[in-house]
Amino acid sequence: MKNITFANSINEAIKVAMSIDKNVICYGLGATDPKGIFGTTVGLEEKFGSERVFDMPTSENAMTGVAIGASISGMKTIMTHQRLDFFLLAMDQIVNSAAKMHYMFNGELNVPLTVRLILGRGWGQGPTHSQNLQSWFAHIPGLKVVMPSSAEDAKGLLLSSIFDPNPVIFLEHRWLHNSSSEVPDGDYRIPLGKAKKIKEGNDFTIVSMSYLTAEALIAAKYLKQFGIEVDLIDLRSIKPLDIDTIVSSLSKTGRILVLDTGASTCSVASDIISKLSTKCFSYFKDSPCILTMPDIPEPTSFELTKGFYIRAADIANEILQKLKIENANPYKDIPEPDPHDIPGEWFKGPF
Amino acid sequence: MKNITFANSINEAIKVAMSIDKNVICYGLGATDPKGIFGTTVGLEEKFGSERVFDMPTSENAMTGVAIGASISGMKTIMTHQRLDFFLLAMDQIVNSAAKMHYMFNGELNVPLTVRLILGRGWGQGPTHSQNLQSWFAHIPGLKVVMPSSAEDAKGLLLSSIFDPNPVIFLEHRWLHNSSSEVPDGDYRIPLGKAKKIKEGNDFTIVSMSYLTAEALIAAKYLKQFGIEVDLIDLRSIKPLDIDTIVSSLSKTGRILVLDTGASTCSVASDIISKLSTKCFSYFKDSPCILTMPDIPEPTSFELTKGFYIRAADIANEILQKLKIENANPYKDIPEPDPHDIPGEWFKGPF
Amino acid sequence: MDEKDKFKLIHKSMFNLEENQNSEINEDIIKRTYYMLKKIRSVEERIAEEYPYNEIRCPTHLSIGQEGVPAAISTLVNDHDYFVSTHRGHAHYLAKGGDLNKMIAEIYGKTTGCAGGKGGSMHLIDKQKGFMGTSAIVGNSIPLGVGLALSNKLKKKNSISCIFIGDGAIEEGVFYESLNFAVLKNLPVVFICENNLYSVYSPLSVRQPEGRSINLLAKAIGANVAHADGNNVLESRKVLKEIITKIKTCESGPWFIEFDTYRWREHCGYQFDNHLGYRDENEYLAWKKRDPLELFKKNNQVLIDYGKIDKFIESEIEEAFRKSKTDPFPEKSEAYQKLYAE
Amino acid sequence: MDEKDKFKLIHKSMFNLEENQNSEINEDIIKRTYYMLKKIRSVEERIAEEYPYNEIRCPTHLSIGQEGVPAAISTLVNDHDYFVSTHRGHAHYLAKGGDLNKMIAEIYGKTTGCAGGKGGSMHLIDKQKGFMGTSAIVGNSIPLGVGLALSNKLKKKNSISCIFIGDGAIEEGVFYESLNFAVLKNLPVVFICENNLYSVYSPLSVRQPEGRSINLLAKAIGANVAHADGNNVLESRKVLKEIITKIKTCESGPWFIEFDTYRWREHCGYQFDNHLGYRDENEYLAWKKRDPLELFKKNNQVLIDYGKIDKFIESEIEEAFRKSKTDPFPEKSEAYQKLYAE
Ligand SMILES: Cc1ncc(C[n+]2csc(CCOP(=O)(O)OP(=O)(O)O)c2C)c(N)n1
Ligand SMILES: Cc1ncc(C[n+]2csc(CCOP(=O)(O)OP(=O)(O)O)c2C)c(N)n1
Ligand SMILES: [Mg+2]
Ligand SMILES: [Mg+2]
Repeated sequence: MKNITFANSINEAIKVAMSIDKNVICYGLGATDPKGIFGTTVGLEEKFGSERVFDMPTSENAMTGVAIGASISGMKTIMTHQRLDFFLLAMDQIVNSAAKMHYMFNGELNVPLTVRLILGRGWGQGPTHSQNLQSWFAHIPGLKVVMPSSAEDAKGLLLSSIFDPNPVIFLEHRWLHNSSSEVPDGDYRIPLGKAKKIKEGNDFTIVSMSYLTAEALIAAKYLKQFGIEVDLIDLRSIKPLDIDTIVSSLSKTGRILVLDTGASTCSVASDIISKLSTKCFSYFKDSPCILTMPDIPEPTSFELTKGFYIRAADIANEILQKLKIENANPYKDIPEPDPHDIPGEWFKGPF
Repeated sequence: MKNITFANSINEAIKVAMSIDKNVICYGLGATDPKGIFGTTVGLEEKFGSERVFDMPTSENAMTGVAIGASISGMKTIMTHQRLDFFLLAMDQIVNSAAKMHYMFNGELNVPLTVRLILGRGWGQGPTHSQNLQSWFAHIPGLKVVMPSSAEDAKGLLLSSIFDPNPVIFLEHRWLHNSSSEVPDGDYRIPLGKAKKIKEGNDFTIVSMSYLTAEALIAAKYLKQFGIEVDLIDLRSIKPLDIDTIVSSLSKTGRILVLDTGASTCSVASDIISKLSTKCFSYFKDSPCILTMPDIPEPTSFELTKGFYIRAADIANEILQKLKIENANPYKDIPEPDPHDIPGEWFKGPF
Repeated sequence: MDEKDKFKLIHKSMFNLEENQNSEINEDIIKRTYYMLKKIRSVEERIAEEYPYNEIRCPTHLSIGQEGVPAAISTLVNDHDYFVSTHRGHAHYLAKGGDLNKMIAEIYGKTTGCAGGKGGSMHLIDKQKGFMGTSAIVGNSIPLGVGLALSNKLKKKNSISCIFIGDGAIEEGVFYESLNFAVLKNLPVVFICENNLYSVYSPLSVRQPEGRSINLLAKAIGANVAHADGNNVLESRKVLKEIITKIKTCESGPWFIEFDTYRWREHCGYQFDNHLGYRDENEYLAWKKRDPLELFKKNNQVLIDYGKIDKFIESEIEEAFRKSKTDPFPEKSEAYQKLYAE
Repeated sequence: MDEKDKFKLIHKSMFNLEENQNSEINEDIIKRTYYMLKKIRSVEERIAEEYPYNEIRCPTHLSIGQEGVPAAISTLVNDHDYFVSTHRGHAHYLAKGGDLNKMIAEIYGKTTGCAGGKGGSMHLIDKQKGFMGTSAIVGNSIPLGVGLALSNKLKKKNSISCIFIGDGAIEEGVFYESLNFAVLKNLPVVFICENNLYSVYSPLSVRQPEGRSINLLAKAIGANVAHADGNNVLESRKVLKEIITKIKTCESGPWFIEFDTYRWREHCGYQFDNHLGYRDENEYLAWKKRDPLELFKKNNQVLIDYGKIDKFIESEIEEAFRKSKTDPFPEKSEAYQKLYAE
């Protein structure tokens, strides 16, 4: 157990996986460069050799197919892209091949592939460096989708992803890379498909994922002073979705807010609301709500992104309104950090 | 006004568009071949010349970018793919370019592009020739998504799509190609973003799209004998979504079933339920429900697709159950057609 | 040992590379090559005969006219080598030793099919034989073949990966990206392009620049290349053998071979379609004169008794269709199984 | 007319092709080329100076060291010709006559920016000038440039489309697909590849096969090709002029030109980064000796008074930064506007 950052935890998970299984390989643009994909792949080439850890051509589609081909013949491949947005070039391979193969060949083949995609945001990432498309992947039968929210989870979930016999889309929010927590040593795994209860409370359920869990925690703390205790569920896996944990929380609180880092229409949040509305309607004491990014691309300008992201005050505000608590001013009490476009001083442009 | 098939209606819409605007061009794999994309592009090359109507290399990604480039400089491009599944290769261009350009360049550029994607199903199309990914496109800010359900709508919506200044994903269900209806002559347009009320009723709202509207109509007729009158809304546009029409129907019936030709998780259906649950919860007299394809790829075998598709009996059954009418046996009364994998004798394999 | 058993033996030993790698063309190879050539032809023709009865209910792309290359390679690879192929994959599946019964059953959508009925004609698989699947998306299986070669290289296996593609797949960016990577990493892979001049109804002229040589294009990307007459089976075999040997013994890196050939029937389905006018009847007739099967027989007249092999094949096919037709369909509930590997 | 006005005139006439197309290199062209060369350098250096103050808050890729090709082409195109470019697009925007104030304002995220602050450094646009945008996705703007050329051809406009790319973009399948289509349709388009040997920190050796010639690859795809020293501005201009003339007068179809050049600073950002060790300091020094600006001045010593031009540029830049810094930010509500065209 040691206190390390999310990025180091990713790095460690890969190291552990590569140490215990020589069939694990790891590549991606910049995997072996001096920056090592925000530090997450630093030192791997030195340790495991350039046959197993390598840079690649800017050929996202073919390199995904190469990963699939390697994976169906017994390798366990970890491929990383510095932005999810670049991976749009590889949708044919991930959807028509990776996601389908096990089913379509009746179990003859399976694809133990982990695709690490880094979600951008802040510092003027703009419209094509900031997309959060988890709902796309969740919509495709055959894929698993994971979104860790802490250093500890990053390690445990990544190790499970790597050794999962199916293709896993592993989404890392860059704003988490420098956050840290106690992370168990060695081959530490957290099962995919199980959510984590971060906080227990009876008044309101918050379902969250990835970086938004950090914001939700701030909101939860703030809400306490109004006597509101929230049940905070971090999804960990987007697919398979741990609907049972959500349902059981809803059955207790009767009130729910689902957060999502992606655009609103056809989001994971809207899907969860639909599942609850169709399956356990009677549990609702009040109408459910969601907080997602708007159906708008992310603009670049510093000023245009002010107030653009979901943050603690939005979460608190939503819940206060739902509970009709009027003597609160969350936007004043939890002001947007200045500058608002970085998670902390460590996060510098230009990239 | 004349009675023509859906395929002919598409053909006519393109002819009208190309006649009134010389900047309209039309291309796609097979656009000029003897079969003319299920008949929809037959005769166009002869009429408008091979500069404006042409076949193309099997290069879906670049050809989408070419369409975008042509469109930002004043052409209005119609590109067609015989299966939506092939278009997965072009997600970078459609999402990172077409969908973003107007916003990201602050209105300097716009992309009057229509992408016709044909949805397969039946006759063993199997896992990679039958995907219905409307929710993907709906999730992307900046795209419009259209799904006609009749010959008349096909013409009216396609003409509006072609002359819309934005990128439009136009999804044609192949099972509709041979259906026919009265279609107005000439430049007939139906506005995008407005749903169509197909049937008025006070007991239950059905929201439908594309081929499922045909099944919903059968179900509606069947339900009548139990005294159930449904309000049947055909979406026409998936995005922009005409939520107002849905809300006003729900406010009347209090009960709703949303159909979707796509997989369940993060579907358009689930999004509609979420919008209703969060915005007009109090209108629900009962929990809402959806009928979608399962979160499973479509298998190929004749036997495996039996009962796999949503059809009238499923729709009727869902509503009968919701209304707790027990003396009905829709599965017996509306048996699955045999063979179930074709919409009619005209639909023959192998393609 | 009666004739039938003898041929079975041939069939069984067909994929034993060690035995045959270095042998010159001899009677055994002639027999086995003919067997495969004829088998592919006869299987495909039987499918064409059965198709109109509407029991085969999936898109089906026949290799009639294009049997030469698969037959040529069939005696050059073993179960540790990999094949990946396309929508037009029957011939490659059979050439790799894929089980005929399982292929026909798959086309009929039966539970005994190689993909349990889930995949159909466009999704054949025989992992035991190193046949790692076909794809219904043009170009889609190319990088998979490269990934298989990468895996072989990392595991230091002396095996190759063969990627079968058509001339249309050349137009997909993924072909270019995949070949670039294969060359970069010097992978043991052969790209085998069966150039049949058409993609569906589209001739090369509407898809690729005039004067384009596909193999020279591949060469500029960095592959070693060859170009051969795909309807001349023994010439094709010679080229393939040399190249496979080079890859296995000298680690020569990726090769790209363009084989000229021609599809006789419609792109998808069982009928002849020259009347549609997308290609010239004379072009078809000229290619038909160069039937790989007839040419092969003409060039190897005295050596073997083709009739006996033909009979054996007939019995194999008879059995495959008889079984497949009567084999059970999968349970409907199977449709919902095996989404994820456990 | 005082000096300042004179230079302004130069600037204004810069994009008037008719006047200059057929002229040989003369004092006017030397002046205007130098002006652009120096302007790009000075603008980029000023951005580098300002970046650490954290007012520029978006990924920014400088062209310092790579000014040669943009300067060379700046006097050869007019407003009806199209440019598309990449993440490293400042130089191309300026070379096409893009408004400096609007570019700097865009980088500062101001409402006066060419994209109203929505795009930032990686999304420059000046439609009036025929500068049709840059993309932050490698290779993404290539087919757009081809589509622009298609549009020109269909409208029978005697204009060209220029696609600026790096050596990394060559690896994207979309490059290959786009060039194939451009050749197939004989489109009036020039692919201009500024080969600076690196993609981020990755040298060509980890991305493309040893011995690869990018321009010969393009040739095999079917383009007419040329290869020139991108740091030799007048040589580059000569090559570009010949090619642009050929396309405009003989409908010679697509050209691909590879220009050798080198980026001096880090891939993204304002700092020097050779200490990271991904490239050799000596390599950098050798290229720095071949500074396109210094070389240009050395070769054209007597002709012009550079100092005056420099001063004019300084004043332009001063004004652009002064204005951009004080220009208003867009209203927050703007973030939610202009998703769809009406
Ligand atoms: C990505 C994609 N685009 C289009 C198609 C439709 N399609 C199916 S087979 C085929 C022809 C491909 O031609 P070629 O590669 O020459 O193979 P051949 O059929 O001639 O064997 C096409 C275009 C597809 N399956 N996938
Ligand atoms: C599709 C995609 N993959 C990866 C990236 C990350 N990326 C940004 S710039 C760049 C370098 C491209 O190199 P090159 O084309 O040579 O241009 P240069 O930066 O050298 O001018 C990369 C890989 C991206 N933006 N888009
Ligand atoms: Mg072909
Ligand atoms: Mg470069």
